[in-house]
Amino acid sequence: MTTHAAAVGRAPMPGMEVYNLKLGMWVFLLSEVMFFTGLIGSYIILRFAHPEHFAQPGVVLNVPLTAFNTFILICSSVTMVKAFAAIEQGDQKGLKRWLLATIALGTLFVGVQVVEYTVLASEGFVPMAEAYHAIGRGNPHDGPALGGPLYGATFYTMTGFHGTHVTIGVLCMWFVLWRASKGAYTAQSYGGVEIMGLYWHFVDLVWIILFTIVYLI
Amino acid sequence: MSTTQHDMVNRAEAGGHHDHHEPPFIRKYIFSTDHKTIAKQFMFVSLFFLVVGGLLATLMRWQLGFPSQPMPGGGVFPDAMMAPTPGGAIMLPEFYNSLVTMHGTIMIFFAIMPLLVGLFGNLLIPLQIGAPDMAFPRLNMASFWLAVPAGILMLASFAVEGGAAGAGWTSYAPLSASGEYTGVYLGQQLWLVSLAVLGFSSLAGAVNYISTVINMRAPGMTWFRIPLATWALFITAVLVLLAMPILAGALIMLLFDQTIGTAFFLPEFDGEPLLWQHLFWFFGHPEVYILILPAMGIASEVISNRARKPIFGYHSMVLAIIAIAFLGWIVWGHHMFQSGMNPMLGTSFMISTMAIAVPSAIKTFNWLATLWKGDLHLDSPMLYAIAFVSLFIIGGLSGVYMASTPVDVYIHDTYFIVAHIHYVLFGGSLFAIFAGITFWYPKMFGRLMNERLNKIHFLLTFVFYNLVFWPMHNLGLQGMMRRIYDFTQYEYLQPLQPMNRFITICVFILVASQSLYAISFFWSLFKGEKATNNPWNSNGLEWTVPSPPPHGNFAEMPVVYRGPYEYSSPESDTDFLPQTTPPRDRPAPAPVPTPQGA
Amino acid sequence: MNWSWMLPESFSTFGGEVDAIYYVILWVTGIVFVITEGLLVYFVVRYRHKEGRKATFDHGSTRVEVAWTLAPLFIVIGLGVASKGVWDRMKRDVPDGALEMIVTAQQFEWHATYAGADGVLGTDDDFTLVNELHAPEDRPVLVYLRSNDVLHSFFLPEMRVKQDAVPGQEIRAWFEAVQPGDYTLGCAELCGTGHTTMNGTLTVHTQADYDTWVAGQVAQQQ
Amino acid sequence: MSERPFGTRYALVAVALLVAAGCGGGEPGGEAGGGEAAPMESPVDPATAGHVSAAVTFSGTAPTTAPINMSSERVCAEKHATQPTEQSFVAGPNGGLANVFVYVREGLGDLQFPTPSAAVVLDQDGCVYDPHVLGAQVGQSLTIRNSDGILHNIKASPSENRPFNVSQPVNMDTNRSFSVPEVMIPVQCDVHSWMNAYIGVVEHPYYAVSDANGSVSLEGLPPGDYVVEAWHERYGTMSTNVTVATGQTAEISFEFTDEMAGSYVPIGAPIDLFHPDGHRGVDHP
Repeated sequence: MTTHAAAVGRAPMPGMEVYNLKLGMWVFLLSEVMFFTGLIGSYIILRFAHPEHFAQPGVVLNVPLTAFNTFILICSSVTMVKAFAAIEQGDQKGLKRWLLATIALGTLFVGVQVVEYTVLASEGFVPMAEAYHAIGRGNPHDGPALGGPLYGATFYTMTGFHGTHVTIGVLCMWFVLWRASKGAYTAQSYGGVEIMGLYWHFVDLVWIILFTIVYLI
Repeated sequence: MSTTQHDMVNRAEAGGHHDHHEPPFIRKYIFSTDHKTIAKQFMFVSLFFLVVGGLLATLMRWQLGFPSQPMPGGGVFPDAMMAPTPGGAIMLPEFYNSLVTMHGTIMIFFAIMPLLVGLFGNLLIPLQIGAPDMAFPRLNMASFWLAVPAGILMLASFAVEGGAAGAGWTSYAPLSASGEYTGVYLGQQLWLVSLAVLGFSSLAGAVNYISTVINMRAPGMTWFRIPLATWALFITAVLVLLAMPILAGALIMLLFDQTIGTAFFLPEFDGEPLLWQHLFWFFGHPEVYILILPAMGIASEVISNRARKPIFGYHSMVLAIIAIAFLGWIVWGHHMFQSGMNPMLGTSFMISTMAIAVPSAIKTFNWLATLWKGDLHLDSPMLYAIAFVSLFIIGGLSGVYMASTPVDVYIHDTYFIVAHIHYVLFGGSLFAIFAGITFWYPKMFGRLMNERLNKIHFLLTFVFYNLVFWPMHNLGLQGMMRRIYDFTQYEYLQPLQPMNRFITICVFILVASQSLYAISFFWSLFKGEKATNNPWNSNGLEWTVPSPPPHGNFAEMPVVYRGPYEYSSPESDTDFLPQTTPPRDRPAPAPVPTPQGA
Repeated sequence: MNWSWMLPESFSTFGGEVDAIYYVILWVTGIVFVITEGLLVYFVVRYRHKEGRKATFDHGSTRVEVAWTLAPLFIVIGLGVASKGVWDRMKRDVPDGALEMIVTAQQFEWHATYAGADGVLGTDDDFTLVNELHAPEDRPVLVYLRSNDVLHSFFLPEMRVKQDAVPGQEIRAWFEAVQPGDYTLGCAELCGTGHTTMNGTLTVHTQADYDTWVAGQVAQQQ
Repeated sequence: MSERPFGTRYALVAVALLVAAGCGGGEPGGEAGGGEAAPMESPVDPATAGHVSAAVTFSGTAPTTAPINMSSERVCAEKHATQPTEQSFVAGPNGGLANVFVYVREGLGDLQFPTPSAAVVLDQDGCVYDPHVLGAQVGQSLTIRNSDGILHNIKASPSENRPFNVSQPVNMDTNRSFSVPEVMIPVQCDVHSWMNAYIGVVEHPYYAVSDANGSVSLEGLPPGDYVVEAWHERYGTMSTNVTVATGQTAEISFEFTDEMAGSYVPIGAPIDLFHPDGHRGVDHP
């Protein structure tokens, strides 16, 4: 839709200062909020109903690694802001440079997450419920509580969907970068970059919440 | 003025970055970005699904009217649906369950919802607020072309091994979470995927509608000058926007339970079956209002217009819509009174549910008051709209019974519920849809529908509709539970056989009489009386443009001076006063031509 | 064909109260129904289009609208309050000294486990019957509702009892029958292909008969 | 980006999904293979073929089998003169043990056998599966028959083959088949929880179920060394080696004893995560 920025201009209503793309992105993010509310809400309900399924922070999950990953994502938000600031000044080179930095950081985040998943899976921390009975560990009803089926299921679903959002964000960012290289954005028209930023900051925000409730609490 | 100029140019571009040349066929009719074409596409597809859903219902009714008796022509069905016996083909319970499930799913998600939101949302919003098109025309096209594969997947599930989903349209876990409980394996997964895809389609639409209403209104189209149909569709879009993601999340979790073996809803691993119900109804109750609010808006338009009288209490109508949308979020629990949830919660949900009856009451009274001392032109759109009001009253009143928790204990999961939901969704939504299609048909196709056929169709539908669904109240009161393959298994229900047979026969006639509307629809496409710009002497902006409107809709930037329901105003010599007519004391400004107008 | 809006007779202690509320609602909604539909028809006939008729130009009246906002509000609040008491009695306040039994639902049968002669569950004189529910009259029966597989709904129409059975949970439902006889036990929640056959009987005995019946069953088990 | 590719992309998605759905729909039920398979020449030369005759016996105190209370299903109760008992243990007069599934487990190498065109029948008569234990060859069609005229549902829960759960509201037949060998496949009716049966699926015709006398014979085996296994739903499995000589009948015997009661009963093929030793089983009390 990015190309539409130019086409659909400002609203006719006096005092209505948000152009369609930006408005549309805000509206879309509202629905995203509800989506993650649903997932996180289910997590909270399941966790309160079956605390024995959920291990203490740091017992199963690698908190330091993820903390580092969180730092990466926050940095990527900063670089995104930089990119936006650059194009506001009409600085094409800066825009491309900072976009590339954001892409790099986003990709790194996903990469780290993939590594995290593989390690956890190799340790037997998986979403499949039956696996917990197979490996004598993790069955909430016997042995050390390293978490039960609900733990794996909720963990992978929530972080997985966030990871998917980051991945999609990175792909869109490549598209924005490609258009930027075509000089599509100027100090006057930078709608594409702005909504890209909105989305990216949202994804970042969601991660900070997830990190807190899934890893730290 | 300069802003207006600037805005106006942008708005023009919004509507058509393709108006100067005639677009090729595929882009004009298949992959069109014109909101009017997309509206028609939604209409034809969902009317098709409406027929499918109706046929599924008649199959279901056969089993209920003539339990476990060979069905004439049942032989054409695969053995997995109708068992071949010496006497003839007999419906299998698993197929009956699939019918129950798919009838509900298809009617709600693929017929009523796309008709109300997809058809009228696309058709009316830009026209009624004076916009050249949606804010995101391509996203709009995407929304339709996501709905199509979703529908195909849903239908395809009938063909797969194990048959289509059979856990009810609510797909309560754990029944829906594991194939071993139902014998349905791939079918249930297709059901989940299909609805998830449809969810994306609805989201795309909602984002579009909201942005368009907020951003693309013509000068002077203030919030309280927006026609009620658009108001309702706007609020509906907000509900879709916030409710659909919840469903999507739940669907995905259930799909994971089905496929990769998670245990969100599987109690054998401490999953929570009630979690599904809470998630589903947290979406599902707003969904109920998604299915009725636009119908209310359409009825308001038609009633006010055909009564030649301002809608009674425009502001309270708008506020009622908003109130319903808010309250709709805190009443989901009334679907779960008997689910084993804490009785205290039950009470609080009962109170909130009782409260939500009030705005609905307000709207009903306002419609009645609109008719009072009006000048009622009883042509087919008006008849459908009046039927909507009278049947919605019944549906609303029967809702009070199940809102009262003790009474609900008895009637929950009985045919009383079935009667209630059909009085709201068929008597309510569908009659409003008939009204709307008939009313805006000239705007869509430039011709009027066949009045006589419509009136016969209305009469038959109204009579047999009531003969079908009114007795269902009585069945429920006698204790007949819903979704039951063969109620004669219960001794105390066997006396209900005559009534069930009667209902079934009426269903056959009801379904058959729908063909009249189809005939009228297609006949009028070619032979219908040519329509002027404003055949109903209406005030709305959509009636100031040609029928059908060109790309970009408005040759000149419309300027709005008043609300949409100034009928029989002393200010005008006729009995209507279009929103664009400047007040007597103020002369119209020089019209500002838009590019395509020039 | 039975077009009646009367409920079938109820045979439990709270059945009467449930029916009472139902009839109150029936009256209220009935009156509203007659008035609104009546007005609708009257208006349609009275104000149908005639040559020279002009509708009155009227945008509404705040006073009237406030009136018909408050009226339904009070009515429904009244109904709500009335309902709450009965609801709590049916679902929350289980009387003491109730006869306890475990009913386990599974595709597609009801398994009722009775405390044997000693009247205590979990002892070895407990016995289980399929699709047969037995209860003494004039004594509260407390059912611990369980499910082995999917959702079922424990439905005793004549007792005005309905309660979903949820796997992984034990839900309490109770009733007190007021008259000996055979009644219906059914499943009200779609539970699979055999849902339609998942029915049984509730036999209410006099206390004496019940005790002898239990004794007989226990004897049979040994 | 122009509109055309955008639009076509959605078209492609639609088509892809349609195709996917179509393929899903394409697969028929378990019926694949079975009857259609062209009957080929048996690889065994009848002239040289030998036979195995097995005697299955039970020693020790016979377990009590609980009577089945069919009062909830009059139609079926009336079909039985005396109250039926559960069939988990059926012994003959002279110590023979019935309902034991005996089959050649090893020794046939990679011989290919034709799929019999005749179907095996699992009848539901008087709310009892008849037979209680039966064998079928891979791909052979299994006819499930409802002779009661009341609703039954047949739930087969294999771990290797496709599971199914179908219902039969009236007198009717339903055909299914199994595509891979599996010993055994539990079958169960949820409407009448006492109804259960076991199906043994093997790749060759050398299987049989012991009758009340406990005698089993496997006919027409090519000469060679074999491992023959016997399976009983209460006492688990026993296997023995046997050498079949040209035209001879080799005698073998399986003696189940009451000590084996409650021993581990393998059901279905390997890998079940519930059981540490990687085999699913039913643990009888």
